[in-house]
Amino acid sequence: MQYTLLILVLPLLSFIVLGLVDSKWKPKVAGTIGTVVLGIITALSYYTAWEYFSMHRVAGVYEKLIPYNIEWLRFTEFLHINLGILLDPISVMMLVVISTISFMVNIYSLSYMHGEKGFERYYAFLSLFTFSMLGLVVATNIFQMYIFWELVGVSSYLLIGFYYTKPSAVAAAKKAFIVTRFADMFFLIGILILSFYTKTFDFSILTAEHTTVFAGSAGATFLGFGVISWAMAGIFIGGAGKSAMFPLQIWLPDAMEGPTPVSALIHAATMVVAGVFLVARFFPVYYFQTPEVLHGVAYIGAFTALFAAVIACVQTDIKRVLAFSTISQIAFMMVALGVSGYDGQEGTGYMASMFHLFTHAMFKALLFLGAGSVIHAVHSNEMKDMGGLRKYMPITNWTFLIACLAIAGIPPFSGFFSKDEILSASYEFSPYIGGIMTFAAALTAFYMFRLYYSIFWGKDYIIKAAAHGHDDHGHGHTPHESPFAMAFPLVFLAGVTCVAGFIPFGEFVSSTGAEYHIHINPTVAIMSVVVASVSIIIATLMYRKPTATPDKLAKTFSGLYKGASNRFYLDEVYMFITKKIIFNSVSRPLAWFDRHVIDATMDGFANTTQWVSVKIKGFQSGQVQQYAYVFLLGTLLITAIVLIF
Amino acid sequence: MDLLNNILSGSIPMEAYLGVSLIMFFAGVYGFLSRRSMLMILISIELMLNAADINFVVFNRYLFPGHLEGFYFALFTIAIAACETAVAIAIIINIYRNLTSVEVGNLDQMKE
Amino acid sequence: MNFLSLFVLIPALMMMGLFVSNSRKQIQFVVATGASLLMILSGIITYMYFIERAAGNAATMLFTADTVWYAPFNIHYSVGIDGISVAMLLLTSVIVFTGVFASWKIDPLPKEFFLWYSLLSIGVYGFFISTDLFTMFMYYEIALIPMYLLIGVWGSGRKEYGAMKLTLMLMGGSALLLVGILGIYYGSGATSMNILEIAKLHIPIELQRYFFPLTFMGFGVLGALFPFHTWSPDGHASAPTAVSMLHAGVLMKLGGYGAFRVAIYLMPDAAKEMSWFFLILTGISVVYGAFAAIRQTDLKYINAYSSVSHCGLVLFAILMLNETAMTGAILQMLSHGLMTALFFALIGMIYGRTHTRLITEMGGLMKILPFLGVSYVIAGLASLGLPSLSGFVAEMTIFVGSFQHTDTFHRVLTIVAITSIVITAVYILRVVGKILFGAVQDAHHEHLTDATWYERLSVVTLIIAIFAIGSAPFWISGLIHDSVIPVIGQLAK
Amino acid sequence: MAQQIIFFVLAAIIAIFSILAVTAKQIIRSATYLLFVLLATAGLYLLLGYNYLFAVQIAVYAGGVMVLFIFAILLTNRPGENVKTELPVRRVAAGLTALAGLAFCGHIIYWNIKRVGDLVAQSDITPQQLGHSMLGTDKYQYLLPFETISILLLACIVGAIMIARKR
Repeated sequence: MQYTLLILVLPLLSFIVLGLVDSKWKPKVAGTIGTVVLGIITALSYYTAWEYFSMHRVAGVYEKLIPYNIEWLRFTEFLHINLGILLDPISVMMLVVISTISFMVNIYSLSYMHGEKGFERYYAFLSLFTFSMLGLVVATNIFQMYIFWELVGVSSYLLIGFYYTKPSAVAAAKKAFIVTRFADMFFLIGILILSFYTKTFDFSILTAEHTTVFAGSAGATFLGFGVISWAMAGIFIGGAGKSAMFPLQIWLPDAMEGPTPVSALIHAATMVVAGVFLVARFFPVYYFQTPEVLHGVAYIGAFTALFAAVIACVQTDIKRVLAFSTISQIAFMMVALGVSGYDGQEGTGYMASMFHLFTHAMFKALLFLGAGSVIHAVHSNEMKDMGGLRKYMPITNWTFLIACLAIAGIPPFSGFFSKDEILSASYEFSPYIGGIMTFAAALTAFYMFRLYYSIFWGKDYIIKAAAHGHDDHGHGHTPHESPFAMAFPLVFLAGVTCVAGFIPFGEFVSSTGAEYHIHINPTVAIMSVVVASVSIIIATLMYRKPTATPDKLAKTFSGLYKGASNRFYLDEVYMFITKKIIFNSVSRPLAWFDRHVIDATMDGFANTTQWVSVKIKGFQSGQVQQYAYVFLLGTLLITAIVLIF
Repeated sequence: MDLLNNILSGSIPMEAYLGVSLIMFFAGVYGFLSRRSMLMILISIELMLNAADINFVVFNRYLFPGHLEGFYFALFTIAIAACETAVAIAIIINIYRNLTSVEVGNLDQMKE
Repeated sequence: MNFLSLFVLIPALMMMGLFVSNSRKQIQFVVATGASLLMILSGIITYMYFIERAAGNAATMLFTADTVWYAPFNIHYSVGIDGISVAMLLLTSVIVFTGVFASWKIDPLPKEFFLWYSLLSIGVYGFFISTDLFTMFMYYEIALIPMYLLIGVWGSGRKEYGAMKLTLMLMGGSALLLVGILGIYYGSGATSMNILEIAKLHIPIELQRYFFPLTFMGFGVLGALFPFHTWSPDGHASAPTAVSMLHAGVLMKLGGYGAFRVAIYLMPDAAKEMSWFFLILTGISVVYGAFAAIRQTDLKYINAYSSVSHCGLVLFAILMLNETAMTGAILQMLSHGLMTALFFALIGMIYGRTHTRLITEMGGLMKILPFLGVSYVIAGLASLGLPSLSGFVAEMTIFVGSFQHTDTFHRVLTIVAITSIVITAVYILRVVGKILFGAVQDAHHEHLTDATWYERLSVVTLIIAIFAIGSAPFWISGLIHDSVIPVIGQLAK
Repeated sequence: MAQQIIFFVLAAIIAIFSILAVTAKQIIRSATYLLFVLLATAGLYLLLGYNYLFAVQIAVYAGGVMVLFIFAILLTNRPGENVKTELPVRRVAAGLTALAGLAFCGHIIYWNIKRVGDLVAQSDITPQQLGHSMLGTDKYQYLLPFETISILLLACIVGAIMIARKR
């Protein structure tokens, strides 16, 4: 499967070409190049997937293929960074997801970003991102993954800060990068610890079922925990940073400052699931070596799922609602991994996680693109500026509804199947986690329909706009359906969302690689559907027509409401830590210390020398008599000494 | 009377000459250190040189009679003193032309 | 006459050419030709070095030559290069070349500026090619003196203060160094000052205990070792562009190179014994420099403190005393040299346009100066260790190498050093966000013009070099790795 | 007897006038006192039997040098200008130093009383003898210093003219 190299090379070339020509070509040319390249990649990825999954299984599992593996940088005899391509079920699945979404976003952006300054730059960055993300998923070793991990972070930074003249976008980009960078530091430390004990970076050695590389670390502990636990916890923190797990989730809502297609691609479908992918990649290590860390993953995931869902219920910016929903859904995947067993049916969680990753990517991208379409029409992110849009934007309305049903977990849409598996895996692990997850799922259904009704139903947008007197910046015109380039991806993704649930996913992807048959647990399934439906009905009652209920509820639970709408003040805590503690209490005194203590000491040496020399210079007064006087005194002194001794 | 007789009889002791030159020398030192006028300093230097001359001659006369080292030394010193005075006075007059003063206190520009 | 001496001769010829040239055109011709020749020469040397190694020549130093120039003290002019010197020569050539173009329109006194500049490069080149302790020291001093005049005359801000401080502190360092070198010479009882000769002998451990700290600190001052780093912010802030580039890019590397080649190579026992103390100091440098950089508002100060942090990492890795970390240290020298030169070049160019270096007074420059802006972002990304740029390769090699140390103390210290990558991101992004992005702060900045051809040439050369190391590290890391082995052998003795 | 009396008179003149010379307020007086000291010194030379030196002292010092002094004083002294008095501190310090030196040297001389030889009678030095030793090159003959002094004198004459001439 040598051609897979093209999947990596093409977007890189596209990035270089588009980046170098900058604005010398017409925007249209640049957009076409980017999109066509992505089209080719998508085709290649599908072909790869088809070829890979139609291969014969060896001993019941799909083989790991490594068509390329080139030594890039050698550290020691054992440790060297290779660049290569690893094809196994999850990486192939990711290839499909990334290329599909990326392709859709490219098409969508042709129209959405039309006429923006820096259109070529936008496409260049999109190519860079696609390249890095693809490189990340096909990584053959952990260091290659880290390399692309960083590249992904940078492309995310560049794309969030695409509107670089807008201070909030710049701040958001900076925040996103620094928070994930902070997490990456733990990732790196984890890699270092792991490689120190195992003497390898290679995934195929680390995650082999009966690997012996961990023998060297047996019994080695640091501060009471096994060293491998430390390593794997560090690696998980890296993943948690990218995947916005509590408490590192703060960057993701702000990242919505980027263009909406970017949010769909990076901050909903692909980059943010890198953390999940990372944990999945290391799943055997987590499971066999450090089960306690894996359980930690489950608990953090469960908490994040609930936490983000609660916040999502009260946000008013539609992109932020989606952002918190993303956090919550990724947490679902994390939980699924955390609760998963290894073999056979016990590996439900793993399979469910990957399945949910796949379906979520599709419907969440759809939601974001739909939201983009809405924003494009009304030029605002705020719910209060919207309403009754279903009349003007039928395609957007229907596709958005499909996505909402999918995320709420209503059959037969894809979200139902994957989420159901997650719930049943959670119940198997612990009823508490299962309960939390069910509640989070219910909240999901609620806030998604709150969102849906606020946008497409309720008071008519035109009336609202007139009432608010928002006629100034283009609100006066009637919103209209988006052009074809924007509508096509919506329809395509909606189609995928409708059918993806019926993919026999377990046959392709499972923890051991062996075939896995999905069994729908009827109790859990019925219960989750009921819960979701009830939530949807509540949301319908509350938000379909403007009622006073939401305000009343907000008043009743004013503490919770205020906390949630301020995201539980976590941002403030971070601001306090960074601004007050690090900036003002560490960095400033340090800078002061440097200037006034260390530097002053050095200057002090110089000043002392100068002072002494000025004093000595006084002797060289130029006065002959003084010289003579000193001379005479000296002579007398010497004479005296000679005389006395 | 006895003492006076003792002093006045016999030859003059060498220490007497040395004492005289000593007083002259240190009078010169005092002048050199205390006076501000350059001419006064020059006069003091003359005194010191003169004192040295006396010593040369006296040591020659008392310790090495028949030789002429000290004698010549004194002779040449007189010559050199004369040269030095001539040059010094030329300089002083020149300085006086520039600064209208002959005080050494004003002459510390050379240190900078 | 060994052809390595060309590295010293060409700048000398440049000086002669400058003496006879009258107009700015002629001066530019002379320096551009000279710098290009040096660049070509270092390319040839690299090629020849590879050929020679491929032919199986396993000597520690290649192309050696030896001439006695002061017999009473056995002082020789002896030259020779190994992979590390080759790498450093390449770095120097790139920076000398780009420095020439960065100061293409230097004013006033262009002739004198380039005269001193050439003298400075003589010192630097000479240091890297010589294998004789005393000759090495002499070239080191040659490199220091022009610095004072270059900063004092062509600098900006508090230039006299900065120049004086820099020169005095570095001179202080070299005083320690001289004691160290003499200690090595007499302690080993050698009959020549050639490093290779001395390496064969053994210096008693009691003496090493005295002279290792002296030598290491002597070089450490130049490598901005905490707490002797304070010359760096003031010196760099007041230096003219090309001098900042050459100084931060190459001269600071003399410290690391010297510590590696002299202090550790010749006194391995004391190095093993005392490394913990200096590791703590360098560890402080790394984190401390990064933290101090966060607070600064002057672009050059930010970069100077970031240099403290990055150069601290060089010494840190050298002291880890293992192959990988040392390779990483040399890589870091290259990488830091290139990117800091790029930074200083860009800062100089921005300053030349906006006439301010305070980040609070700039904003939105990306829109007005897209070329400089993009280059600045690339430099920033290199500095915070983006893969495919040189910083990543160097830092990762250092971290992986340091972490292979079997001692827990060293590994914990490595983790402390790793935290610097986050702090680096903070201050880099702060600067980028403030000066390049956002709204234009000053209406006068609206009419600034983007980079001219010579500025572009200088910037692009550096960026290409950064990319070359970052995306294809194997050739240069192999080059360095082979040459680290003798030192490791010395340590294992 | 007469010799002794003459010596003491001369000694008294030297002591008194040298002190007066350095303490007098007006320079012209100092110069006059100096002249007395120089003349008295010439007397001492005569007393020691060095007639030639006596002549030189009178001619060069009391004659030539003093004339120079008088000229210089007249050239640089503005009539009617008050002579500045010295700072007392300075005078005290100088005086103490001079006294200390005097004490030291006097101590040395006192300590060595009667350890040196007595005055031995000596024949007069004839001008012939002087001329031989001054212009010969043998042992105890001084042509070289003589010539050196002559060159020095020449240099001084040229130098003095160069320095003092008006530009």
